[in-house]
Amino acid sequence: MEQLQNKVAELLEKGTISLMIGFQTGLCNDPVPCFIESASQISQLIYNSHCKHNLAVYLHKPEVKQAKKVGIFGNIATLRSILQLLSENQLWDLELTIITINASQELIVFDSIASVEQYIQTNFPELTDEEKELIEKINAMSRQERWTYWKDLFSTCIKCYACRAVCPMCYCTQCTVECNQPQWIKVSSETSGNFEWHTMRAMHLAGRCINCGECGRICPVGIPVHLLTAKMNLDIKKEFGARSGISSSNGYALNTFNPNDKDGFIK
Amino acid sequence: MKVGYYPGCSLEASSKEYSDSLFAVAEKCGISLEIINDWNCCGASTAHNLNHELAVALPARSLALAEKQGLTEIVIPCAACYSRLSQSQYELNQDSIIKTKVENYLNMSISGSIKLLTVLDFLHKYIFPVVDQHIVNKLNQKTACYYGCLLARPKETSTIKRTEDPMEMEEVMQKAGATPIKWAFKTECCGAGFSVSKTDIVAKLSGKIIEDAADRGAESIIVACPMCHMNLDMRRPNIKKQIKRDINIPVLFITQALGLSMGISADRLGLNKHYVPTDKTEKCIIKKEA
Amino acid sequence: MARIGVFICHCGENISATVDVEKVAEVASKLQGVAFSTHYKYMCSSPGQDKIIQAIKEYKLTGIVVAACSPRMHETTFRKATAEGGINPYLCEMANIREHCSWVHEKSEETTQKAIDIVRTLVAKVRRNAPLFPIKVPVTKTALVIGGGIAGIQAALDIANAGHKVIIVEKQPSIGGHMSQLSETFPTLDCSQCILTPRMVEVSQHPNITLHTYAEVESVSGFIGNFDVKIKMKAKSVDHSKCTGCGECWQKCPNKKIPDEFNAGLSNRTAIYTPFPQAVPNKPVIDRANCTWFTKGGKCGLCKKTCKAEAIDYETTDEYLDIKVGAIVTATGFDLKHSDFFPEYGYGEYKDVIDGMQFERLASASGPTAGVIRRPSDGKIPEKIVFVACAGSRDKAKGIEYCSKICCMYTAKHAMLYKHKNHEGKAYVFYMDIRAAGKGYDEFVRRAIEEDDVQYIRGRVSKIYEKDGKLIVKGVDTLLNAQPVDIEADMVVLATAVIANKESESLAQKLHISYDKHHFFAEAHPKLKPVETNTAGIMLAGACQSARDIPETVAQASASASKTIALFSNNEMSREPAVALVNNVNCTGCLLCQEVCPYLAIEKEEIKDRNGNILRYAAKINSGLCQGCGTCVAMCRNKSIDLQGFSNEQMLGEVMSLLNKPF
Amino acid sequence: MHSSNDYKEKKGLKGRIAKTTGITINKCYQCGKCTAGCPLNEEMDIMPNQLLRMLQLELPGYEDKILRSMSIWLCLACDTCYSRCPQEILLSKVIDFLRQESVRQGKVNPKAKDIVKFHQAFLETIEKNGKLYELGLTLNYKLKTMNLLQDISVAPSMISKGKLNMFPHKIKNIKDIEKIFNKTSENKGGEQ
Amino acid sequence: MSQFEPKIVAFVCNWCTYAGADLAGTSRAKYASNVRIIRFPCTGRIDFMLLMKAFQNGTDGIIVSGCHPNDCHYTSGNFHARRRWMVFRSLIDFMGFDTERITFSWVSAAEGAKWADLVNEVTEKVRALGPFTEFKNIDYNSFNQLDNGAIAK
Repeated sequence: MEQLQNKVAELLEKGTISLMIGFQTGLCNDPVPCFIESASQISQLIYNSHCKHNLAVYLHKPEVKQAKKVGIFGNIATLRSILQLLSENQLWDLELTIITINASQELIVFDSIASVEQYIQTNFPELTDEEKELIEKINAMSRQERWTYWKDLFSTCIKCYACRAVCPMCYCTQCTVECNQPQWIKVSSETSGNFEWHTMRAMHLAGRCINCGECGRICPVGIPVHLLTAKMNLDIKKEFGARSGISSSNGYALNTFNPNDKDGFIK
Repeated sequence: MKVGYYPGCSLEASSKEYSDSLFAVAEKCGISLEIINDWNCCGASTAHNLNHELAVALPARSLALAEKQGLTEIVIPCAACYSRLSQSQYELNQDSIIKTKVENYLNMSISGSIKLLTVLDFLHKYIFPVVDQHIVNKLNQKTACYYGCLLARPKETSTIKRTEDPMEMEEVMQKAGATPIKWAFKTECCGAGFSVSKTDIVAKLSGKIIEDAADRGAESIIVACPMCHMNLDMRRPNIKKQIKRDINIPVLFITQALGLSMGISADRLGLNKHYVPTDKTEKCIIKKEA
Repeated sequence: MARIGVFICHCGENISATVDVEKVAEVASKLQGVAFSTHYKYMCSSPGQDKIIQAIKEYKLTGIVVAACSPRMHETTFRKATAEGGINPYLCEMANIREHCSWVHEKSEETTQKAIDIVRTLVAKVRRNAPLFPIKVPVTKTALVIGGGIAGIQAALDIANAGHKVIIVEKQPSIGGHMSQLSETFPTLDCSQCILTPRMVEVSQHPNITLHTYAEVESVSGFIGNFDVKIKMKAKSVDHSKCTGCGECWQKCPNKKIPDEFNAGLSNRTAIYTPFPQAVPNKPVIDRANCTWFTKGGKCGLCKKTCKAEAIDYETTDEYLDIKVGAIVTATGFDLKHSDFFPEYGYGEYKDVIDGMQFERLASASGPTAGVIRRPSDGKIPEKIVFVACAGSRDKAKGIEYCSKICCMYTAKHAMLYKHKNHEGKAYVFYMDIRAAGKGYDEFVRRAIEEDDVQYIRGRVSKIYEKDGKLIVKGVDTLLNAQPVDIEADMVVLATAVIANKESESLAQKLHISYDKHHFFAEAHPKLKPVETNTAGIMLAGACQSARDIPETVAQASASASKTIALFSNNEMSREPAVALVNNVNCTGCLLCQEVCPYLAIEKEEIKDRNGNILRYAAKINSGLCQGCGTCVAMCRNKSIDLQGFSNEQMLGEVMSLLNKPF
Repeated sequence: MHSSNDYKEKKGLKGRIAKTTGITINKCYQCGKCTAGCPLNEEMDIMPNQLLRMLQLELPGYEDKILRSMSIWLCLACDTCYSRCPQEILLSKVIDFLRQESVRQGKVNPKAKDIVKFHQAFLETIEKNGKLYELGLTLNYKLKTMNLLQDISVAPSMISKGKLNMFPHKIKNIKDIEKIFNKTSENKGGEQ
Repeated sequence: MSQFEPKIVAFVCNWCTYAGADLAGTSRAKYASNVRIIRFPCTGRIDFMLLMKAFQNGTDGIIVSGCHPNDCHYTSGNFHARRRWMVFRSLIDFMGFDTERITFSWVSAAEGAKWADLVNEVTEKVRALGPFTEFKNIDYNSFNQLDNGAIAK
């Protein structure tokens, strides 16, 4: 903890960074994101195993862009998001300093993106066991059961777009749901329109999503939307051997191809 | 180190020396062979002539038993048996209809996952890594390595790399200190199943083989198949009549040859069971210089 | 408010026989945005077209739907008419109610209903059509010819003689290609080099032709009329501007044991070398992989010492040259399977089992044996030669199903040449069919059989093996009751399969042209566009497309030349405006679209503020390069890319109206 | 496009072969490579490629000729033809089919009766013992063929060399084998 | 009561399948009249959103078809499409859509007969599945109620 605080203090001091995105203790000791701009705030800065939030989403915020020289605490989700975003030509306007604390409690300040990539290479679980189980459960259902399962969930969706807001990959300045020429997706939230929205979201994130699960966690009506993208990622890994958020150069399975891709399902 | 073992009928009778020598060699290298309990005949070069389904079902039983016994790999020294078992397994894996049929004939299930090894695969996989320390003699003669049909064909089940000019046996014989000759009849047919019913044909085909080997200076012929051995060795009188030449090159099983170079006794290797005397070969053994 | 005119064609009876055209016209007239609707016997006839022109004027139409045949048939016709009527031609669309409706269904309610649906859908599209304007692009009147074999030579000369600049890139140190290796040519038996070398010289002296030997195409970008090509000039280690081609250097070179490609490995060459005496340019290069100076780090250096012209320079490096060309002729030729491809014929282990090209060299006066046919193993003159046709060709098991086309003829030629040189010799040819369909071809083969007494045996050879210095060829005579035939030959010549040049795949990818599963380049249309590729401005000539003999190759080379010349006849060419556009306000600049574009048409654009600071990045599409496939459109997440002529509005409009949904 | 294998539905030999073995006889383009390499080409009355040709043409009388031919019994299934066939036709499998057909229709070539009898004798010993009992087999075969003197020379020496077991080894679950035989016995090789 | 006639929308590329369908026409192959073709320049242009919309607005079945691999007029459009189809298909399957209702296919400009067979096959398949009502029934929203009339006519 100190070592982290000291490090950040030093970085602010030296002017390497003018803003640090990290964690602080929130209500009932859940870690919540915090933004440190001066040594005076350092003491807020904490780190523990519960610091799972994906901080990368803040890197799109104008305030952060303003700061330009930004330090960020990189848990796995954040690190992968950063790599993915770099592969999508984002974050070019930031001078990032990425800090993390590894399993053996050593503080690491990454000297280069390459070293982040290396750090990520060391195997980490793509999905949590609950996620795996749920996906298995759904796979095991009959088609009709699956349909009803999602239908019932989606009928409760209020199109608040929190899932979008919390996702670092949803950085489009104008999302297709806002596009009204043509109007692709109904504005009102009725089930069929919700189906469209979630299908579209899943398709747009398939192969880009890094499985941080924020969208599912944030959903006010508790739809496990993260499963959709998680499932897609599994398939993409299986079919194309590709994984998102592990490299800053080639990050996307769906803008490339292999002449020998399987096409058993095509007549 | 334990590997499954399917003897096949001939190795229990007409070609006892083949299995004896195999066991001798394996034992020396600290590898034990586990026989498939209550294995049965594979149908050999016969069943497929008269009844395709039978030809698949007979080997299938032994395969199923082996799986039951928890074997993951079995060595099948007899090239004919290997060919039947591997083709049966191949068909079962290819054709689900016949698979289900056969499975309820046997009322046993077959995963078709067992790895089948020819004697050459076995030697390469298990003996090669350790063999050098056991080789004490140099088998100082020119040998013709004879594969016959069933080790090299058909391509679906053969484990040979170069169909038309395999080298796997040669590699073994070089280990044994012999000098394999280049020759043209390695994979020609010896007459196989006609051993009993059409001896004249056997004499003719095997004759060509023996002649070519002799003409190219081979002092012994090495085989890995009891049928080939029977035809080239036991049928030698018929052959002599056929080619009107008295060629006395002995025919050794590859395991016997290797065994000799390991200093295993000729009796243990069953050389005395041969028709064409093998003493010439035994004579040319020299101590391997350290 | 749209004012669309709908015109239903009877196509004589072709449509009206199964579709109730009156009804279609009647329903169409009530569709949203339709101002006028009619039907007529032949819309494509000039009175038919006049109806459109008149209606546009009369009803002030803003869009046209012609319900008739396939747009692939008459789209241009009706768009012309629309233009004549005074509105933008791209406001006209065709509803295909013939090929897709009247011809494939029986006369019935449903069929008419389907026609109505189709018309409604296209009306919905046209309501969303925008006027488009053809894209004009300039044409660079220089051609690039890749490959300096007979195909490339012919194409280059034709284009150059038409007064255009040509650049030839040849990867060998000399032009000439395979033809320069041949001895005589069928069916006339005139000496290959005698007819080829004059052309080679002409190339080297032509004012319009620039020749880059020992060079390769590194990368190609751009599009028809405007290709940017990077050429890699491999380091020759010899300054050709100084070199006099005297030959001192290669006589002195100590590395004399390098297999000679030109002689198909039957003789050796030196490390500094020209491929053959008549080479163009007739100046050497150093094969660095085999030169002591480069392999042993600065040892030797004899050639440099001997060169009075001081042309030798070990320091030279690969250089890159950027050129602009308007058209590209691909003439990279073929390779031959080698005898090691044939297990049953000894895996290439028998010295005296050779391939066709090796025999050409043996028979050639300029070859290693000065034209005397001697067998490689011991230099003896063979008394019996067996020729095996279809070696590898038409052999599914070996992965080559196709016929190599030239073997029948050159095998006949080989047998003939051998017989002419050795009257006592015996020549056997194992064949499956004799394919001699060319001018004077069959006569040629007959001559080999009838006059030169070549023994043709119909059957394939199963095995070849060596015994007592002879090659035992185990064949069969399927014409004589399938009699097994064993021949003791002194030499065997395999007419091995013609295969694609091994670099063809990578070149195809550089050029963005497609190729078949055997890596031969694919023509745009097997019959009607035999020398064009599906990338406009790139032509094919010769055996890079499939096995070809010399006459065909030359004809095709001239054809691709004429295509090039036709292209060069205009200073400017106009292209279909169906291209993708980026809305760079919404574009997030993720540039994931860049990867999917087959034409590298998508660039990174900087969006700057007044003071020139970069605000953000966006994708930008080069409308010159874009071919309008729309792959980027479908993959753009927030619909920042759209495709003219197939816009999101139009396509969604079609779907919705097809399903009768308000939109 | 229309399937080129419509003939598979027809009941000629060619069709039946396609049905049961999945082999397309029409693939053969008569290059003759099979015959050229066949170790027994000198013995055969119908050469391998001719066999395929006759199967292709299906002219009247061909089926009978084929099923009565000696060739189908001479084939040693060495698969030399297959390993070199440019069209990858597994001839040995075709021939197995023809043999079973020939037996079923009782058209076995007289000269081949010995071979068939050997096979039958063989199978019978297997059925009895589950394993090959060579002495039994040889005797059984001799009885079937009545040429009792053949091989009389080797048998004793084989016994002395311990190469022939005097008594059969039965396998334990001989029931299994019987079951297999019964189940698959719809064509065990017809009595003639 | 007459048998159910499914509405099938075909999303096809201009160079192969559209031309293939033309060939079916010129060779007068007869096939079910249930299919309606929408022409795209390339399968690469076919946006999954359009397939989505088609389903949502009451099509009973969908055909998506273009050039065989390596034959794409634009060299690689169909390769990219193939990957997206794979993902889209498994997504909607995961969501419980009946993937039997969407058929992907390669039909070249030369395969007029294949096109005819394909259409018949799909028509039969979808007819057997019955009308695609799942979407229509989930909203109690005015929109679809209204349009059911429109579909009937």
